[in-house]
Formats: sequence, structure tokens, C-alpha cells
Amino acid sequence: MIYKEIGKVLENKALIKDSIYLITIDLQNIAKEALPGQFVEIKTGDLPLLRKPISIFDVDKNNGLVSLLYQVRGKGTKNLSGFKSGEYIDIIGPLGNGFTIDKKEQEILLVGGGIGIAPLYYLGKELKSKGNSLKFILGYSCKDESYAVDFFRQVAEVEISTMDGSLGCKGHVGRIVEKLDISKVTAIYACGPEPMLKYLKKFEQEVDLELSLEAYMGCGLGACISCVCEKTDGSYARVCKDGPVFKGKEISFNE
Amino acid sequence: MIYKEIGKVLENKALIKDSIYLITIDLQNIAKEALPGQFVEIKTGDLPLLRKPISIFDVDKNNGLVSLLYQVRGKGTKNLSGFKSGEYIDIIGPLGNGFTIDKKEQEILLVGGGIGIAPLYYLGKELKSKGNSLKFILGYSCKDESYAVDFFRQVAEVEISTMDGSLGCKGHVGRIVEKLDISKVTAIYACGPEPMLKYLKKFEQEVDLELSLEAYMGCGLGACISCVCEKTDGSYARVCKDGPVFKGKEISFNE
Amino acid sequence: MNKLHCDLGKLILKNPVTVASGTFGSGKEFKDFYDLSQLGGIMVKGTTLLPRRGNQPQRLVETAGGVINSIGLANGGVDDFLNNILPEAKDYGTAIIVNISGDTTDDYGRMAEKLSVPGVAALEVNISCPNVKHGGIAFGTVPDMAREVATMVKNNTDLPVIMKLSPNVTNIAEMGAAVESGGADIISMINTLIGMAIDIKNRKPIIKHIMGGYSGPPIKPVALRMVYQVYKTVKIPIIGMGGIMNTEDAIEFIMAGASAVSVGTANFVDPYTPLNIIQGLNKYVEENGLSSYKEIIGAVHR
Amino acid sequence: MNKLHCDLGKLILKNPVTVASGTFGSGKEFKDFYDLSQLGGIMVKGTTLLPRRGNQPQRLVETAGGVINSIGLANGGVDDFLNNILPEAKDYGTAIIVNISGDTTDDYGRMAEKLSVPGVAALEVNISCPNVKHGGIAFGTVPDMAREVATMVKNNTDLPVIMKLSPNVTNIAEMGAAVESGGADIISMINTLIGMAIDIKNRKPIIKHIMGGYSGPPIKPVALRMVYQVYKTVKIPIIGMGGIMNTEDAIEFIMAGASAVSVGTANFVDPYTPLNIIQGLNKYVEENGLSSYKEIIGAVHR
Ligand SMILES: Cc1cc2nc3c(=O)[nH]c(=O)nc-3n(C[C@H](O)[C@H](O)[C@H](O)COP(=O)(O)OP(=O)(O)OC[C@H]3O[C@@H](n4cnc5c(N)ncnc54)[C@H](O)[C@@H]3O)c2cc1C
Ligand SMILES: Cc1cc2nc3c(=O)[nH]c(=O)nc-3n(C[C@H](O)[C@H](O)[C@H](O)COP(=O)(O)OP(=O)(O)OC[C@H]3O[C@@H](n4cnc5c(N)ncnc54)[C@H](O)[C@@H]3O)c2cc1C
Ligand SMILES: Cc1cc2nc3c(=O)[nH]c(=O)nc-3n(C[C@H](O)[C@H](O)[C@H](O)COP(=O)(O)O)c2cc1C
Ligand SMILES: Cc1cc2nc3c(=O)[nH]c(=O)nc-3n(C[C@H](O)[C@H](O)[C@H](O)COP(=O)(O)O)c2cc1C
Ligand code: FES
Ligand code: FES
Repeated sequence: MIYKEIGKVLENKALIKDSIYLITIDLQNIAKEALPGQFVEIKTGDLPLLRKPISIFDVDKNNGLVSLLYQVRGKGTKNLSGFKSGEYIDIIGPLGNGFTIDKKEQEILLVGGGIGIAPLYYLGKELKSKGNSLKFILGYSCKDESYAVDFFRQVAEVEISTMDGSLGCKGHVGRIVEKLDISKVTAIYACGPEPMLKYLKKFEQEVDLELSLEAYMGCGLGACISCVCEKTDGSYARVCKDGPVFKGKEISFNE
Repeated sequence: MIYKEIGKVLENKALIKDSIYLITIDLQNIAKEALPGQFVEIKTGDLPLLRKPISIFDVDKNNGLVSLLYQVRGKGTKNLSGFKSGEYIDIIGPLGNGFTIDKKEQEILLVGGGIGIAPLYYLGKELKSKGNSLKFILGYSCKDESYAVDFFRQVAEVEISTMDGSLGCKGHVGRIVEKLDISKVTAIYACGPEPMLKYLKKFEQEVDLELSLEAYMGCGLGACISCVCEKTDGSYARVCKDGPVFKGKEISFNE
Repeated sequence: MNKLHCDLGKLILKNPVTVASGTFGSGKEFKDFYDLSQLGGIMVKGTTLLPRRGNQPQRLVETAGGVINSIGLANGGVDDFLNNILPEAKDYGTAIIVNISGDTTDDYGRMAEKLSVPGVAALEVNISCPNVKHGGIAFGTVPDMAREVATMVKNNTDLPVIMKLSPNVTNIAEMGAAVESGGADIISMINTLIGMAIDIKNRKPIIKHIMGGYSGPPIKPVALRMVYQVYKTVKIPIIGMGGIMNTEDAIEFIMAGASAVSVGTANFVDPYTPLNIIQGLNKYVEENGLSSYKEIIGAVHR
Repeated sequence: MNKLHCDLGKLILKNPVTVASGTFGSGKEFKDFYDLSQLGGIMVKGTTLLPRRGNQPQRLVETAGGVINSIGLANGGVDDFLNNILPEAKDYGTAIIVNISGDTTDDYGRMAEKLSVPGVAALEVNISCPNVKHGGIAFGTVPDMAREVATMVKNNTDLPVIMKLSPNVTNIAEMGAAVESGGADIISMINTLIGMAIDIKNRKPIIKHIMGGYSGPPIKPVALRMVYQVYKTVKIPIIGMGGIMNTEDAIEFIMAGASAVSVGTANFVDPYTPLNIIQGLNKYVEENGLSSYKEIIGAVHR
């Protein structure tokens, strides 16, 4: 079930000033049904006209709260960062399919690049509660632009790479993955920039690879067919409805 | 000289909640040159796109302050009411011609209807300082929607009419004017709704009648020729540049 | 009495508020929000004779307060519609209007024939697409081609035929007259304006297909003007659309001459927009003491 | 070297940023704000052979984030321009480009002749107005009529002739080709889209003249698309306009194919817009290591 809710903002705090924010919103219905890897569509103001898709970072089912981790990029996310505690915000969700979470006692890598780490926290919590053994691999541009690491640390072991080497391993997250003994890993779940996802595709045979994609969205509901990505069979799939999570094998990054 | 200034808001207070506001802005250049009856053009936000024309209510030449009295009608004036002390606002002015103020020791009526009272305060102060004897005649819809009367009382005698008779004389301001001994009056200066101005036109032969008009404005600078009113000779005049103040005789209210 | 009862000649709707083709899927995607039977009608997303993959992404972008799209008529084809979509849609309790596009005049005829089945309330004929037999010139930009399509569809169906006009023409009244003379029962208008947006960083059009259809609030003044002009020229009813976001917008279209309206891009912004407008129109009719919303159709012409 | 030096064939401007006709008067009204010699050029407000009172008010309204106007070419006539406006304007130190409108092809010829005097840098020919000898159809909507006007103006002046295209046509490329073949030296585009807004309280069009020209940010996607299409078709340079509010907008137009730009409605919003854009272009050229802004003209076509 998809809901349109006008939720009260409980907190909207900068993790990095003018750049990375964590917002928590009272969204009773959405919280009830939200699955890891799903996202919401937010009306951030009069303009931009379109809603903005943001992944679900965390859910507090007991209290009906949804948290979102977001990066200010343009007008929409800038508007979002302006919401204050006590104000109300218009949100549609939960949307999309989400990651496969019926896994038990497996060894799973959760790989995130930049703001793509957002959906991995709630995902990690769910997978851990089912007895899986996890490792987060998080990529940032540099130490000063790293964030939310402590959240992930509370769930499982975290390894970090930065492009400039100022924190953790130098280079993109692949630098870490390639050093691991992948033979014990049964699944890799990832979200982040396309080059990172493309890189991970090389593990599509060895592990259950699931990739969360981004695409420019109109409706977010599967109706307008604007947010497509190309599948291996040459057909198009809707990122908002058929995704945002796809099996690595399904997706071709040709276009 | 016309200036574009980014002025600091000193105060923006509601005289009637959500309806009538008085804003005071630090506008050094505009304050220096502003004449009674002139107006400014305000950028109230991203949208509306166009600036909004508002008359100059008061000027503090010593401190470089300009005050505006305004009524919330649509999005532009609503935005204006949202400015807080300390914020900055983008204003162009002073614009238009203004009332004739080189009068001395005359008996002058200053007639205002609704928010049309705005330009009469500064005008009254200037005319009084030149030794003229003044009377304000202010028309409101009802007692609860009357405002700023105390300002005017400080300058000269005030008579009030309200449409429902809840304050002062019942009916439009004409009810008051028609009871006065007009023979001693040498000038009537007026601003307000068109029916009121039309009514006053009947005094155009007996007194110096000056009427401040409104028109929908594009540029406010005389460039786009959109804000025209019809003159008695059938030609059009620009309210923003040739006006907003016109001699009663000049203006036909045919269109 | 239902003061919003909407009579478009051969097509009767429970109210004059429909949803525009391409912005509402087949309705299914909006079912979670409300009971679709409240809608006047659903213009189903553009259907073609054969399945189409559609254009390469990026297919959509917001610009200038509106949206540019170039979906390229991605759809499963008419048989898929009949087999997989209609069986569910016909039970929504609202008029299902199928929006059809063809490469040739014959395509339109064959689709009309195939779609003349129970459950389909009317056909909306999209003529903004290129005529492959005429060098890719859009059917909707040449009066004779538009007229021919109208006649072809009429000859192949007993359903009410709605011809959907493209605004990218010099003389919209002439296009209206052409489709009326071709036999159209109803005109819907406007389709999208052709627009473009450029990514100055990459020095490329943002939309992969270069140009796309521009919709949303910015096109409303053009749409209103065209409805006004076509109303003056034709006798058949008009379904107005283009940037309708709220009740006031809908009333503007009705006063310009539309007998019904269609909500497009606004569905992305707030899926409840059509319902809000139905509610708003009911309120407007009450507050103004009208016996039917019809009293204001074309009001600015009087 | 001036990296914004702008070469439009017969017309050389100090930079590619001009102000659009009808939005800047003759320049006088903006003199308080800055030294006009900084501008690439001023398209003076529309001039006609004889004085015109213009249309009845209300002449302008903001709608949908843009503006609709119907001024009706209010102006003092060409003699008034020559006697009372040009003597002052020619000393502004910028190119004075006179925008002319006629009721007939002959009108254009006579105005071109009269205006071929020192101080006038070029003529911009507005063909969005009705041809009274052809049932009021706008010159700019029929290729042959537009071509004839171009030729007529060319035959009566040695000044560079800029033909200003109307966007209210089916095929803008065809119009571009027509005026080029008629002898135009430069194309400027776009003029306003025809739009309408309705006052639902009074059940009347807000603009007294019913329809008006729609300008500002909402028309930018259409304008960009048309510049793109005309650039593909013609060899003469294009001056692009339509909703330009800032440097990024100007760069979009240049990348679409414009060799210069014109700022219109934005002058009402912020009179400094043209200067901000000149500054912004200078910065862009520096930051991107270009030897001239010309390197990005038509960049999206490559
Ligand atoms: C499924 C999904 C989940 C996402 N989750 C997150 C998240 O958890 N945290 C986060 O910070 N960001 C997330 N994003 C990205 C986020 O949607 C964009 O950063 C945001 O839309 C930017 O909007 P803007 O107005 O701030 O910037 P703009 O200047 O409008 O756009 C900047 C860039 O953001 C992207 N974008 C803009 N509008 C849209 C749109 N309507 N649909 C999709 N992409 C758009 C485009 O790539 C664009 O170039 C997600 C995107 C998708 C598709
Ligand atoms: C010379 C002049 C002086 C004015 N002085 C004052 C004043 O001192 N105090 C005050 O409260 N109001 C004054 N007004 C009126 C004020 O400009 C309008 O109330 C304001 O523009 C409304 O804008 P909005 O966006 O709030 O409402 P909207 O909903 O946009 O408009 C409401 C009405 O305001 C008028 N209006 C809107 N835009 C413009 C425009 N660009 N130019 C002119 N009129 C417009 C129209 O009549 C419109 O129907 C003055 C107007 C003029 C022309
Ligand atoms: C994403 C999208 C897809 C569309 N697809 C179609 C289509 O398949 N067939 C059609 O006739 N019109 C299509 N349209 C046009 C709309 O039906 C409508 O005519 C137009 O968007 C104007 O209305 P609006 O401004 O309210 O959106 C589409 C519009 C959008 C935004
Ligand atoms: C108030 C107004 C008056 C205009 N007058 C003229 C005119 O006289 N001649 C002309 O060719 N274009 C005229 N235009 C059109 C502009 O020059 C320009 O082509 C159009 O507004 C698009 O640019 P913009 O969106 O930047 O305003 C006028 C536009 C406006 C807004
Ligand atoms: S955004 Fe509309 S189908 Fe995905
Ligand atoms: S508003 Fe432009 S001339 Fe008066």
C-alpha cells in the first residue's frame, strides 16, 4: 500500500553543514510498511514542481518514524534542509521494491558510495536481526566529507575508502572489495554512483548481487515510464516500480 | 535618481493580523530623495516574478528609513508580510511623480479610501510643515478594519467614514466631503478605489484636485507602457512615470 | 441532481474531471490513493498497434516550473492492452478512454477496430506523433492529415472519437475545424508544446531524444488561448488541459470553452489533484448557485 | 582581447548581451541604474510608421510565472523616434537597434528608408503583427509574407537587417529559411507566445485585448528548442531570447545556436540582469579557458 502523508518533522539536523542532513519525520503509515531499499517522494516546496525521491535511511516501527539521510544538491534538497522541527511535510511512500531480506546466516557485503550509503543502514539492521554476518564498505570522497559512519558501526564492522586516502583505504570501494576473500561472501548489496555499480557487476556470477539504481523520476509510481534503465535482455525497466533494486545480472550499463 | 537598494528590514508589524502591515526598511538612497506620493517596487520572493508597487507611507530622512503601509492581498504582499527584522529586501525607488507640495498656508483635504490612505501620511506631514491647514478624511469598510488612524491624528484633524457606520460617518468618504464647506478648501488630494476618485472629480473645477491612481505594472519605470490610464484628451498616460498622481481634470474614468 | 453531470454528446461522464494520457498509467498505479470510480474518466497511457520500448533515457526533466518528457510511447501494444490491462481497468467504475497513436493512417484504423470492445468508453486519438509515410511530419500539424485520421478512426468504430490536438501549430482553430469536419465527436487539447533543456556542463540536451513535450503550469496560458480559439470555431465539445493544478485552473478552462478537463502533470505533484478539483467544482457550483457547472462553459465568450 | 567581442556579420557588438524590444523603452528609463554603454545593444521599443495609442488597459498581467502583455505597439511613430528619441539614444555608446512593425509590406519599406540614418546600428523587424492586407494574418506566420518583408526592408536600407521570428508557427525552421532567403542578415528569436489568462470572478479575460504575448521564464524551453531548430537550418547568426534571467540561461541559448542573446522580461524583475549576464559570461569564458565565447556557439550540435 502506498500512502500520501503529511508528516510532522521531529528533527532535521546537519551532519555536514549545508551538505548532509538527517531528517526524522512522523509518518505512521509509511513507517508501518517500509522495507529496506524502498524510497519516498517528497514535496519540498512550491518549486521544484516535482517531488524528490529519497531512500529510507531508517524506520522506527514502534513510534511510526521514518528517517532520511540526504545531500543538498539543488533547489529541492535545499528546500528540504530548510524544514524545521514541528513543521509538516508532504510525503508519498513507501515506493519501489526494496532489497531481498529473507536471507539467514549468510555472509553479506553492503557496499555504499557517497550518499548511496543511505539505504544500507536500515537494510543492515534487518539483515543482522536475521542472523546474517555483515560488513559495510563505505566510500567517501575524503575524510572531511565522510558522515554517518557511527550509525553503521553500531550494526556491523565498517571499512571505509576515500578517493584521497584521507580516511581508510585510498581509492573507490572496489579497492577494499578486491582485497577481501570473496569466496565466503554469499551476497553483495550495493547503492552508489554508476561506475561503482558497474565495477561490482563482475561479481554477479559468484554472489547474489543486488544493485539499487537512480533515475530521473516523474511520478515515482510506475505510471509515466520515464525512469527506465536498460536490462540485459534489452528491455527497459522502471526504476521507481520494478526497482530501485535490481539483480546485478538483470542490468546492463550500456546506455 | 532611481535606486535599486537591498535594504535591511527594521520592523514589519501587523496592524491587523494577516491583513495590514507596516514595514520599515533602511534605504539610505531612496529615503534621501523620496517625495510624498511616490512609490517603490519590491521584489517579494522568487515568485511572483514581477515586483510589487507600494506607496511610500513615511520617510525618516535623518536615519535613511522608508516605511510602507500595505495590505495582504495575494502572493506578493503575503511574501512581504513574511519578512522579519534583520532580513534584507530588494527595492527599487523612488518612482513616479508625487503630489504637488509647493503649497503654503492653504486649506487642504487629504482623502483616502482603504489602503489608499498610505501615501497621505507623509504627504500630510510635508504639507503641514509648510504651514497649510489640513484635514484627513479616511474611509474604511468597518471599525474592525480601520487602522493607522493614530498616525494621521498626530498630523491633523481626522474624520472617518465606514461603509457599515461602525466608526464615524456611515457610507463612503463622499458622505463627509459633501457636508463640508468646500468653499474654503483650495486643494483636495486623494488616493483610493476608483469609485471614490470618480466621485471627487466633481470638485475638479473648484479646487486643485490631485488623484493618485493604480494600474497593473510591468516595469514601474516608464519603459513598458503597460500601466496606462486614459486622459481627458483621449491619450494614454503611464501611471508609473507620468503618475501615479494626476490632476483631476487630466483624467477620464471612461475605460 | 448531479450538478457535475457531464454530457459530451456521445460520451457521458459522471463529472467533467478526467486524467490525461501518459500521466496516470492505466489507473492501477493510483489505486492505493483513492477509489478510481470517483473520476470522470481515465485517458489511458498512449497505446500503439505494436509494443514499443520507447526512447532512451533520460526521458524526463523538470525545467522552468514545468516538465519536459520524451517517453517515446513506451507501451505493450494494443493486444497487451486488451488482454492484460482492460480486463482490470473496465471494473474501475469510470470511463476508460484509450489514447491511440499510429505511424500511418491505417494504423489508427486498425487500432480503432480492435479497441471497439465493451469496457472502452471512447478513443482519444493522439495526432502529435509523426506520420512515417509523410517524412515524419506530425499528423496533428497538417489539417488534411488530421482530418483523414479522424475519418479513418470514425469509419472503424462506433465509440465516441476524441481528437487530441497538438499545440505546435500556427492555426489551432483550423486544426479544430479539420478534425470536426473529419467526423470527430469531441476535441481534447492541448498536447504538449515541443521544448528543450540544455545541460551546460556537458554541453548536451538533457533529454536524450533532444526535444520533448513540455507540460505543466507554464503551458496553461497557451492552452487556455487555444481552447478559447477552438471553442469559437467548432460546435463539438472540448476537453481542456494543459497545466491544470487546481479548481481555479479548471474553471478558467471551462470558462474558455471546455466542457470537461483533464489533469496531467499535476498527478505527479499531488495524485489527489483530480479529486480536489471535483470537490472544488462542487463547492463552486453551490456557492455560485448554479444548477450545473455547464452554465459557465464558454462564459468568457458571452 | 575582448573575449565577448560579438560578430554578427554586418553587425558588430561589444558583447553578445542585448536588451529586448518593448522591455527597455529606448534605454532612457534605465539610465539611472548604470552606464548603458556597457550593453551589447538596445532593441528599442516597437516603432510604427504613424503614432499609436496602443490597446486599452489592462495591458499586462503576471501568470504562471511569466507575463502576458498586449501593449498594442503604443509609440510615437517613426518621426517622433527620429526627432525626439534617437538624438539622445545615439550617444548612449551602445548599438541602437530599432524594432519596426508595419501594417503592410510597404510600411516596412518606408520605415527602413526613414530609419537609415547615422546612429541607428541595425533594424530589427517585428513580423508578429497582423498584415492588414491579408485579413490580419501575422506576417511572421506565413513564410512568403515573412520573406517579402525581409526583402522589402533589405531593398530600402544598407543597415544590417534582423528578422524577428514569431514562435506561433508550426515550422520555425521554415520561417528561418524564408527570411534568410529574403535577405535577412540576422535572425532574432523568439517573440512572445500567444497566451491568455481568465479572471474567473468576472468571467472575463484579464487582458482587455483578450489575448496577449506570453514571455518570461516559462517560454524558455520553447525558445531554446526553436533556436536549436533554426540553427540547424540557416547560416546567418541568431540572437536568442525568451525567458533569459541569468548567465546559465544565456549559455543555454548560445549552446543551442545563438550568437547573441537578448534580455526581455527579466529587465522588469532586475534591471541589472543584462550586466550580470555580461559579467557572468566573462567569468564563464575565463573559468573554462575559452579564447572567446564563440567557442560555445551551437555546442550542443557537436
Ligand atoms: C530511488 C532514489 C533514491 C534516492 N535516495 C537518495 C537519498 O537517500 N539521499 C539523497 O541525498 N539523494 C537521494 N537520491 C537523489 C535525489 O533524488 C536527488 O539528489 C534530488 O532529486 C536532487 O534534487 P534537487 O532539486 O536538490 O537538485 P537538482 O539540481 O534538481 O538535481 C540534481 C541532480 O539530482 C537528480 N534529480 C533531480 N531531480 C530528480 C528527480 N525528480 N528524480 C530523480 N533524480 C533527480 C538529477 O541527477 C539531477 O542532475 C535518490 C534518488 C533516487 C532516484
Ligand atoms: C502606484 C501604486 C501604489 C500602491 N501602493 C500600495 C500601498 O501603499 N499599499 C498597498 O497595500 N498596496 C498598494 N498598491 C497595490 C499593490 O501593488 C497590490 O495590492 C499588490 O501588487 C498585490 O500583489 P499580490 O501579489 O499580493 O496580489 P495579487 O493577487 O497578485 O493581486 C491582487 C491585485 O493587486 C493588483 N496588482 C497585482 N500585481 C500588480 C502589479 N504588478 N502592479 C499593480 N497592481 C498589481 C491587481 O489589482 C490585482 O488584482 C499600490 C499599487 C500601485 C499601482
Ligand atoms: C510524461 C507524460 C507522458 C505523456 N504521454 C502522452 C501520451 O501517451 N499520449 C498523449 O496523447 N499525451 C501524452 N501526454 C500529454 C498529456 O496527456 C497532456 O496533454 C499534457 O501533458 C498537457 O497537460 P498537463 O500540462 O496537465 O500535463 C503526456 C504527458 C506527460 C507529462
Ligand atoms: C511588455 C513587452 C513588450 C514587448 N514589445 C515588443 C515590441 O514592441 N516588439 C517586439 O518585437 N517584441 C516585443 N516584445 C517581445 C520581447 O522583445 C521578447 O521577444 C519576448 O518578451 C521574449 O523574451 P523574454 O521572455 O525575455 O521577455 C515585448 C515583450 C514584452 C514583455
Ligand atoms: S517515475 Fe514515473 S514510472 Fe518511474
Ligand atoms: S509599468 Fe512599465 S511603463 Fe508603467
